[in-house]
Amino acid sequence: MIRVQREDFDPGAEIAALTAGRHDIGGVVSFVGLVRDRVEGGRVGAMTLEHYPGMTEKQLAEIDAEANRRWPLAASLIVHRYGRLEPGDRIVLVVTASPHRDAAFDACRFLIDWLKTKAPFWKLEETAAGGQWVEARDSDDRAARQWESAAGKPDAAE
Amino acid sequence: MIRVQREDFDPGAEIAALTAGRHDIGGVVSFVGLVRDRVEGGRVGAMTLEHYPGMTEKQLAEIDAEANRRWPLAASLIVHRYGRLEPGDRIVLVVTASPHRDAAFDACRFLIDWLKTKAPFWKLEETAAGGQWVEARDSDDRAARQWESAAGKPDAAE
Amino acid sequence: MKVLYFAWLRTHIGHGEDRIDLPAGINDVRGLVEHLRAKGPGYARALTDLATVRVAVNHEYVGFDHELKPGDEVAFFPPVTGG
Amino acid sequence: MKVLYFAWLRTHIGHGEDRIDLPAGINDVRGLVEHLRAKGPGYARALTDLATVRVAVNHEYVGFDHELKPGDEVAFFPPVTGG
Repeated sequence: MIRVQREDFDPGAEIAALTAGRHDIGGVVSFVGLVRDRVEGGRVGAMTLEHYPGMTEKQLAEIDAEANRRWPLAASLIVHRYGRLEPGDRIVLVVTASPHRDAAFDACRFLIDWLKTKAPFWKLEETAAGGQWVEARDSDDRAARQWESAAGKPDAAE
Repeated sequence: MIRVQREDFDPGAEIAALTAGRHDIGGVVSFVGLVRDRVEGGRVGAMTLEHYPGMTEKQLAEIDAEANRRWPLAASLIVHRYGRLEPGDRIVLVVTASPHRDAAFDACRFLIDWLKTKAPFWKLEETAAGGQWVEARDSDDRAARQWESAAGKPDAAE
Repeated sequence: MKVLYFAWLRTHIGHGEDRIDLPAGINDVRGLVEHLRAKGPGYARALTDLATVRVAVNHEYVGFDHELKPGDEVAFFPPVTGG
Repeated sequence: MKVLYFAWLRTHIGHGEDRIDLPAGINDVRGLVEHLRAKGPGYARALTDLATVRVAVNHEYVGFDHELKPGDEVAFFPPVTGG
């Protein structure tokens, strides 16, 4: 499941809803991304997250489907916000549930890594010098590339 | 931080409390372990989780300290329940927060892997044939062993 | 044909959307880029360094050699920075 | 000396705790195990296969060669299955 929204979300409520009434889930892994007040070398105030309505939903749904192809998930959820966000605010939530924890951990990490390089969002930071578009990070590209092999896991983590 | 308790916990409230007022956290990873109604080859009803009061707290605190030595965490939390639990109930919560998501993911997985082989808890499952002590799983031993090297990461996941 | 611009490409161009009739002889993204560059300095600046520009057609990532059809929705934007 | 048993070791022995004065000549965990085995069939059964038994002294994991001191809290239990 995926959702793109301006409003905040409640990670605990989302986790509870995803697992409610299910007795076949052994582990639930969640990732919450938050706005930091400093990035490489400077402090930032708020930011505005722009996105491409339509393409965002399509890309997130494809990433979610890919995770479900690669791992035996009982449930998965991506929630991504857009609009103006302040330091400490939640940006993104990824939740994966599986009978065994390995699949839940791997799938959750895959989803956030892929989302970071595929979902059409752009951060405009409010700095003392005015608005500044955040540049994509090489480390995010590297993180995403390690999942490019067709198999579930990127390396010998088994 | 660690807690051992009979009562249930609220993952969302724990995540929120751990990150409240912090603007230096970029990612929060959580793992929630749940009671499944089936294990290798059979259905189970409720279970009772026995533990060793005193040693449990000491071992969890040591594992938590080790994670904080290995990774630059902004915050970490382990909550483990004991007593009678039914299918679908929460057993354990691990939360890790860090400026960058890699450290939070690795530390969370390390904590649950190590906890599973070091924290003195034992599961007594209620089956049709009566109470049955759950046997330790080889896969848990393997998962824990991959973290035995002194360095943070078990393999080439960078 | 709808052409969309996001993030700093939109800032340089000054607006986020154009309606364009594909001129005769243009049949791929690269051709459209050259057509747009000629529309003014903002376009030229936004589309100078294609190494930093991503393209989507009908919500899917494509390369600059992707063939265009009338009615396609084409979007130009920088590498994404969400999550 | 306090000696504790958990999970199926406790079930076999029939209770979870003994107070024991360390007999002369016993100075490590292995010696204590032999002393306990002689206390009855429940003890003998619980402590038959030491490959499935873990030992903690004062809340820390130790090996069977670990030296014991008066006042130590010793615990015997199976491999853990929490989480």
